Amino acid sequence: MRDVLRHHLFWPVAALVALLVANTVARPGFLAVTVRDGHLFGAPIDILRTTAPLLLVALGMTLVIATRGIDLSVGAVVAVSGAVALSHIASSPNPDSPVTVLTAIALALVLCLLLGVWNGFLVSVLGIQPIIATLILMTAGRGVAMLITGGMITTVNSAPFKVLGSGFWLGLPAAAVLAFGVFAVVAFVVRRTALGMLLEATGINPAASRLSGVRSRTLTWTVYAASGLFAGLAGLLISADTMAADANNAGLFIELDAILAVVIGGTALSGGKFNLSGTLVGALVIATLERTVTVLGISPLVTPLFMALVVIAVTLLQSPRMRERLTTARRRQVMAPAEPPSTARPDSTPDSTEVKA
Amino acid sequence: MTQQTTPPVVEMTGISVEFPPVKALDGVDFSLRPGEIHALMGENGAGKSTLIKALTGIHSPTAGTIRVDGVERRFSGPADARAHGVSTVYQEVNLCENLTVAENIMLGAEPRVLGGLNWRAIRRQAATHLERMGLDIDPSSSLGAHSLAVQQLVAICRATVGDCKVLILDEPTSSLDTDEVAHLFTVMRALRDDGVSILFVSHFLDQVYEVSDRMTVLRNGTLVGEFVTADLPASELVQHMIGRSMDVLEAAEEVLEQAERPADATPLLQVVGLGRKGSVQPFDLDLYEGEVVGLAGLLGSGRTELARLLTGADRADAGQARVSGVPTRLRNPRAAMRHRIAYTSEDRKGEGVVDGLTVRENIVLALQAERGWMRPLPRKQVDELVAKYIQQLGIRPADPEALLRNLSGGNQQKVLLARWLATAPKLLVLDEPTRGIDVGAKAEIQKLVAELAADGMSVVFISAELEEVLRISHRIAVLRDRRKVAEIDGDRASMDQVVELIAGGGAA
Amino acid sequence: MTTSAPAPGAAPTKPVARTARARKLPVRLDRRYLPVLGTFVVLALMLIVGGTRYDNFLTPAVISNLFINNAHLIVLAVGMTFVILTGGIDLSVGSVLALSTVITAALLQAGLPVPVVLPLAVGAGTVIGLAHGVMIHYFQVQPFVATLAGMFLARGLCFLIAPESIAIDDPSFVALASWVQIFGEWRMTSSVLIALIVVGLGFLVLHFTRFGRTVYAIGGGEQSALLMGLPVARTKVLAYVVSGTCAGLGGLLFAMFSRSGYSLTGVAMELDAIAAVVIGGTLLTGGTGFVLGSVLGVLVLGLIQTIITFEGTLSSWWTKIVIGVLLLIFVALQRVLSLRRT
Amino acid sequence: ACSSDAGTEAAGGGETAAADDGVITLGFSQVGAESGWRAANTKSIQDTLTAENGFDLKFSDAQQKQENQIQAIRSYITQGVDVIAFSPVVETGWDAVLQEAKAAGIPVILTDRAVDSSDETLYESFIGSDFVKEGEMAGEWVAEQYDGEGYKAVELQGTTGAAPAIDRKEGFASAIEGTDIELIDSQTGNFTRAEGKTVMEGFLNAHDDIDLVFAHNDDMGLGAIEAIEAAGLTPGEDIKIVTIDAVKDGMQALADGKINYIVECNPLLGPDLADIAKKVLAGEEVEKRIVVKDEAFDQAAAKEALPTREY
Ligand SMILES: Nc1ncnc2c1ncn2[C@@H]1O[C@H](COP(=O)(O)OP(=O)(O)OP(=O)(O)O)[C@@H](O)[C@H]1O
Ligand SMILES: Nc1ncnc2c1ncn2[C@@H]1O[C@H](COP(=O)(O)OP(=O)(O)OP(=O)(O)O)[C@@H](O)[C@H]1O
Ligand SMILES: [Mg+2]
Ligand SMILES: [Mg+2]
Repeated sequence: MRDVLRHHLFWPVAALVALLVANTVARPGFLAVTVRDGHLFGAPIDILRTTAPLLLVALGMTLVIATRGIDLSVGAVVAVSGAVALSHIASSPNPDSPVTVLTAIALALVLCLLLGVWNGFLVSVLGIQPIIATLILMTAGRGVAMLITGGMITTVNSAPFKVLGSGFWLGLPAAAVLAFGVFAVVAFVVRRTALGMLLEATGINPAASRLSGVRSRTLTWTVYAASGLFAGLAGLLISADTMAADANNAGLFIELDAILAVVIGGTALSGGKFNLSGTLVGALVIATLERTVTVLGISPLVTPLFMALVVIAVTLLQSPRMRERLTTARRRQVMAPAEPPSTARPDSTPDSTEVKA
Repeated sequence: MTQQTTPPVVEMTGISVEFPPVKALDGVDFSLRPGEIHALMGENGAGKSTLIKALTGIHSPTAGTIRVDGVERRFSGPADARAHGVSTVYQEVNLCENLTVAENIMLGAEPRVLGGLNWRAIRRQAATHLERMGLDIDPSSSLGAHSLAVQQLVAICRATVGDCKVLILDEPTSSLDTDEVAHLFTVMRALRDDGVSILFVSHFLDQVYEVSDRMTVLRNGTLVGEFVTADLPASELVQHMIGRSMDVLEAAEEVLEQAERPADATPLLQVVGLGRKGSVQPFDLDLYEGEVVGLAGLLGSGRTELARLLTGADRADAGQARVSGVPTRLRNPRAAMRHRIAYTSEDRKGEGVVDGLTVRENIVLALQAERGWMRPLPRKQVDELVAKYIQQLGIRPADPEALLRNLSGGNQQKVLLARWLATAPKLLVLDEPTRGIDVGAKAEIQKLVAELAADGMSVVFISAELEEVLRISHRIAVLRDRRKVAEIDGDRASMDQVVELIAGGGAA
Repeated sequence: MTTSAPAPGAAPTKPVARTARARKLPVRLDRRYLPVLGTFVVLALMLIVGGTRYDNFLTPAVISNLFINNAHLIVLAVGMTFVILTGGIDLSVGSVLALSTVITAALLQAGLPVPVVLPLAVGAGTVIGLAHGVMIHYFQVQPFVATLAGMFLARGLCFLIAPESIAIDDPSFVALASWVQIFGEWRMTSSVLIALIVVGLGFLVLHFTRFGRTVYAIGGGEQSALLMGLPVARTKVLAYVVSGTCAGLGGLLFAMFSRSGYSLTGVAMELDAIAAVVIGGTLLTGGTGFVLGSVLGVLVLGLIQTIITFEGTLSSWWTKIVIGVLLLIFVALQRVLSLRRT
Repeated sequence: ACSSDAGTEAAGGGETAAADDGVITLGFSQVGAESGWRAANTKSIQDTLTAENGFDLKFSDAQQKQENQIQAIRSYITQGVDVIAFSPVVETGWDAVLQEAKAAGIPVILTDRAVDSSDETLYESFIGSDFVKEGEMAGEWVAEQYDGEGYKAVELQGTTGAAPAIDRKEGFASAIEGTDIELIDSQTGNFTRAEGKTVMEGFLNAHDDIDLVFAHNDDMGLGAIEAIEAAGLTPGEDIKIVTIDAVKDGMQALADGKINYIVECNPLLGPDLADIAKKVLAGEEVEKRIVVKDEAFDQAAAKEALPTREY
């Protein structure tokens, strides 16, 4: 039991379960999933679909954060991606042709990859602090998106594109299949190859990594490019969701949600050890939280308060001090382990410092 | 001794500290008397640093009592300890590199005027303290600009500021050269004569014998005993520490063969006029297979910088390098690694360990980086490799999944060594590889270096301990003022001769 | 090379370190000042370019307005500097600023006198800052998350207190807000005065108190600071209290500036504050930076906005793009300047 | 107050000269570009206040920040423009800067949104829609159509605390008062399509029996349509939809039968603004409040109007 309680995913998962329970209490049929036309329907399926873009963005964000960085520009990249894809479809004579749609998707993804490369260039080559480097694109990116759409909301009707938003594959929402699929592939690649470890080494001690022959600069560059690409993919899902490219609002504040998802998932913003499964749970928690607000009928006036309380509860419960209390085993240290700097961060791999029963 | 009768300043009884599952200290007794220099001895991971941290309130013991001046106390942390006259210099230099030297010395005890800091007085007092330590550096220079050794001395300066009854020095001498050590000892003796009790950790037996009055020996977290230094022969001490006899210490020289190289051999690495502005003057150096080249020099003489140029850690702006006769540019560590050149930095904390990763990950890091991320080492191979080095170097705890930050200083150093040995280098540049390593392990490492050389590896060996350099090297390059001033045959070189060259007194 | 006096009885020791030699050369600018200097130079360049490009640009009125319009941001940036110097971050300042304006407006509307209202509004910021500090230090919650929660919380409180915007017409508050000193064409309002006082205080506290130096030490390495026996806990908590208080005060200045309280004020203003601090040469990793740099950072952001207005023909999207480009030019130039000299 | 004196001094020179050359320099500070409606509004202003029409337009986008707007207005004052016009981000907080403008002798015209000020002399005129009225019109239509059928309605609110959101909510609520239409839930969708969709999904999860959606703008309504369709229901039939704005996409959906009723909120304020600005500068009396005529469309009207709509 205590092992379960100490697992790094315990509190995020507990939060997710608590939210689902709250919803089920308020609405007994909440967890019901029905099958219609061979597709699954229901609130849990909705949650999976709304999680999809956030999950993609959070995936890129996790990798960036592992290298001690941060990417504030993802929201703007989301907007650019939607703007490019939909403008292309809207201007084509044949919006329903798969070729048009595929070209649009390719165009958008390539551009977003380039935007990511640009961020990576600023950070890894020019050595600009990540928060400022990506702030530049955060501001300018939305301008570019608006430039592309002319400031209007571009709306299209294109059946193949719409599949990304509300279509179904294998009975599940296409968006969810895509996002979770990409997530799984990336997680597999990162953990089955040495990429994960090299990223962590870069994030924890760049100097030592360089001397050990790790291509820190290339890696850093790569994760920003990846973050741009995933944000671009998320942008496609978001714009396909409403079949409209809203340069101003698409992906607004998604960077905060993504960072929150990463942190709830137990990855420290100070870089190093990262935890993709945690990010997955974090993204689900956030999407469920948003749903909960509507299902519980919380007044818009207190929605931010509610969010704050949930975030505070989850993070406090996850905090080392609380874990210590709750697992009842006393830690023998009054302070964080002291020799090398294990600065005060919630330890992502707590097992080694925690007490065995 | 008259002090026998006076009550101890610090008395610790039955101290236990646990980092489950590790029991770092188990019922250890320790007492420190007024006006003595007391050495704390033990292997890497024996629990010396932990005992000190238990005293100063960083770790809270699960059992035992601590009395300071007869009053039972549990300090809440270094600040509290300091307020009660217990100042500590911890094993890793723990100062703020972003601040000036003066600030680092005076922080927390700054003189003030009108409620604000009096910068002039701060600098003046800091200068006084520096002078007492014999450090000739500008108090308003930034600490980060100084070498580790200087930082170490500054840390000691800091500890002696204010009302200090007990001074604790955890391996203060590991990055100092002989002169500085001698100087530090003078200062320590002066402090002792002023009534300060000093607790002192070192792996250098001769130093311990030179300066300490009594010693306490720990092994594996338990107390072996307390001894009067003068009454305990070194061989017995070693036996107490490592539980084996002294013989191992002699091992290195037996292995070290005379490197017989054919006259026409091509050097593995040949550099001509290699240099870098502001770092080292252009120098020539040939490194041959199977040969250990020692670098000797004073603190700040440029040994580290030379090593960094050889290994691509810094980029040279003059001169050429040839690897096995082929001209090469050692642009970065990767380029050097491609030619099987490996470098362990002297700055373990800053440029060595990746403290948030496990022992296993730290060991395979360089090997894996070299292979590229796409070709992960098979897990089985990794486990074998890691197990091999843990065993060979005696890394403790012998747990591949332990986080490196939880290892004792000496064990971290061994992990670093393992990281580079795992890449099977042809040229291994070791900058202070034995710093902070216990006698037994140090002998093991020296032996290892000799064996590696015997197997055909070329080794560059840098150590502040001249004796060690002399013992182990086939050839010694001497540096002074960031310039290579001489190259002498290791077997024929005498200590005095090298010292003279280093100091620049003799005609080189 | 001069040798220090060897300690009595010492063996013939040689001077220990030679490292200081280079440092002892006179008039070598301290590297720590370079980023700030870079900011300053580029700021000056921008002013000159603006002055040649637009009429009426390099006038005391425009410069005065630069301060008047950004007084609240200056105060936020000062508080943020403390937090960032410790290696933390405070995302809540925009919301706390809004909360403070809303409290001010609501309480004044309810008829409470100014001397009661002002401390309450600032105090709200202090309390939130304290809560952040406690979460961050004692519960070891990451600053980003703790202050993000604080951001939601403060915004939620704003909506609770004032769903609609509230105008402030309390005569004494209006009098305070519209106090102005005129020197020729230069104008100094009460909020600018307050902001400058805060800057001065921030500078003094950082450089002439133990608290201030401990802030730097923590940024240099929290673990080291702890082992050096510095009061890390107190200092860290206090840094967030300072930031919260500054945000509260900033809210007050904003209320004086806009004479109203509105719950959606200051959305994303924390990013402006952070950007200002970073542009001013402070490292986000902590330990290096100056309050004055942050003030320069605010002026840079304000100047970018001024240039946009003077340009006068930019559509919404070009505005955003131009801000991004100016920011880029700025950061790149600053980077080049500070690299060149190191 | 003292600040006004300062304004005079600061503005001093530039102001008189400009009006003489026949070109009217007008500084316009727009809220931002947060919606399609706003884009149409901006376009209307930029297309009308052209050099041909005798205007030199200085336009700035405040990115939804009041401080930027105040800053822009101050800057217009120092630049000495002839007229200042702006759509305030918030209703309150303009007294000080408007007094500066007044002291500098620059007339101010408000567009789209009002300011809440006790001193009406601070601005010449306010051109814009009546948000409460819009809400009422929507509510009245709903009451007329569906009263007596026990409809359960949900509301997609605009940005919490924003004037249009507050006013439209109020207008709608007052219009359906006394009918048996019950407002069972109300959440903010922030005026955006995406949030409109997610919130509507939530509503559909939370309630089985929604009959009608009232959205504070078309975009949220369009989002709701997506959510309703995704739930396998037919928008406009199973669930009726009423929105405000009448931008092109909304009108299209109305014509397609997916929306049932739209109350227009006219963004084409350019011509009115040009007109008033000229009058003000010529010294003519202008009305303090110019309510832009807002129409309302049902499905038939939409089909008719669609081909000729400008936005
Ligand atoms: N924070 C910690 N968490 C877990 N284990 C720890 C921690 N600190 C120390 N240890 C373990 O406690 C034991 C004693 O370590 P300590 O640092 O006291 O050794 P030491 O005698 O100082 O060795 P060295 O000579 O190498 O510095 C080691 O096995 C070490 O791995
Ligand atoms: N960027 C720098 N600015 C100023 N001084 C520097 C800089 N880099 C190195 N130094 C100084 O140059 C000197 C040469 O150092 P180096 O580390 O090469 O000497 P060393 O012989 O290896 O001594 P050590 O015993 O410390 O290893 C050091 O004292 C260091 O402080
Ligand atoms: Mg130790
Ligand atoms: Mg060295």
